[in-house]
Amino acid sequence: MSKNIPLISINIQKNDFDHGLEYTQLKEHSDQHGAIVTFTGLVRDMNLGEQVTGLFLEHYPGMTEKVLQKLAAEAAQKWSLGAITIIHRIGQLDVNQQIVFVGVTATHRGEAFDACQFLMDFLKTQAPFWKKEQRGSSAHWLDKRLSDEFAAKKWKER
Amino acid sequence: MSKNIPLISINIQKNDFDHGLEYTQLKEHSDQHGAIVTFTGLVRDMNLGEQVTGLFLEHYPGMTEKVLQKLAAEAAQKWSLGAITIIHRIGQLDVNQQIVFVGVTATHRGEAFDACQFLMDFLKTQAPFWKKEQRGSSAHWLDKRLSDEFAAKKWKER
Amino acid sequence: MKVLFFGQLREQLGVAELPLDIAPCSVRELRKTLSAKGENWESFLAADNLLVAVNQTICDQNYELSQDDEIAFFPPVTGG
Amino acid sequence: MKVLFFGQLREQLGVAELPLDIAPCSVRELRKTLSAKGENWESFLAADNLLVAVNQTICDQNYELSQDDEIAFFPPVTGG
Repeated sequence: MSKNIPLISINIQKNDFDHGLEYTQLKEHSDQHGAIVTFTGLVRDMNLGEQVTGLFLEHYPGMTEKVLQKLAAEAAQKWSLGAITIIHRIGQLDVNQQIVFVGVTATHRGEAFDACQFLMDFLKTQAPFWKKEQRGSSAHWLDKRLSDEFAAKKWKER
Repeated sequence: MSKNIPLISINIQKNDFDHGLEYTQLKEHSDQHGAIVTFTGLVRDMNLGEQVTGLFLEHYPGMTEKVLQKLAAEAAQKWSLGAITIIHRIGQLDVNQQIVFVGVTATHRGEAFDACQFLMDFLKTQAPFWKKEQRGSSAHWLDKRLSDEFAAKKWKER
Repeated sequence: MKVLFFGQLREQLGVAELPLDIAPCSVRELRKTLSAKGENWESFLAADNLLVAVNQTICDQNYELSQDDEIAFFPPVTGG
Repeated sequence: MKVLFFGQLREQLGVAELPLDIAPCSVRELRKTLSAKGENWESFLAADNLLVAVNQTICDQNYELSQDDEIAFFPPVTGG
């Protein structure tokens, strides 16, 4: 299987992103790629049974980009992809706002689904972001979820 | 796990769809749902090493909607989903045009990825659509792909 | 009964829809009856991978048809 | 050397960045040195799940640090 080098775009930003625009850009690089899979993560209004009013996202500038570039390069090695877009927001976010976007194009859908899920699973466990959740008048740093660890580990058993 | 009844939207149409609009509608029903996964299938410019110039899509009106409704209901049984959107185009399509859209929202990303991929795997093997591909001056009805059969069978082993 | 044909099969037979006035029978018997319509019909309807739906639900050859049923024959699906 | 702290750890220590002028040592030794800065420091830096990155790459306690290294301590990541 030929492994063309995909177009990789990675952005860490305070501003919101335009999902439609990101999709359009992926589609424009998809003449040979019949499948586009996107994942978007939003701020939920509930967590652990409590009302969430907002989220603060901190990261390690420099390292974040390095980790995401490495993950994208790994995905490009494992699957034949046309384009990879990763966007992660930082700073203060409100409920239902977009946090993260991962979009992938591939020739066949299995590759697009796998690559997108792989990127999300490892972004969750390796990229240096930290979430502080606001619930009413108090704020709590989130703990890592064991299910995220398991999701990432599954890729090593494949 | 509570299985709320998700908002299900299914459309078979000649006209193109607006990916951004479909995403926005999914997002609007996502207060409790932190994850949105979308799949889009496009007309590829190459197939089996030959240049593709277009695609004609025929379906079995009535049965198609029935099958897709049943698949959506099955997905809603298996996972806790907020919304399911399925759009499939019919008629004459050009290279790089959108053919199919499946979008799903869920509380966690694993469910959203699984449900979206489940819907696509069974849409491919159960929904009565037939593709006739135009390559230069000739046209060929496509054969089913064995990899699609395998993808659908994998769900039964889970 | 109303018999429908789709995709490549519709094209090969040159028929999309065929009204039929025959006695209730199984899908297998209907297939035999239709095969007698000519050489084309015989070979196309003999295809191993041919699917059949009755009233828009996939079923097998043993299904017993009624007078009001809508029967559809078609090749494996290739959408998505 | 430059030592960085992130997330909950940064907040608990009340420090985001700490310039250090010490002799080259291992990450384990640096952690011991920092722990001596007070009770807070000792308990927070003793956490089992604390991660360390040197020059923006995760590494283990045995890593031998050089004078120009950027070292970061942080809790498990929770982005996405």
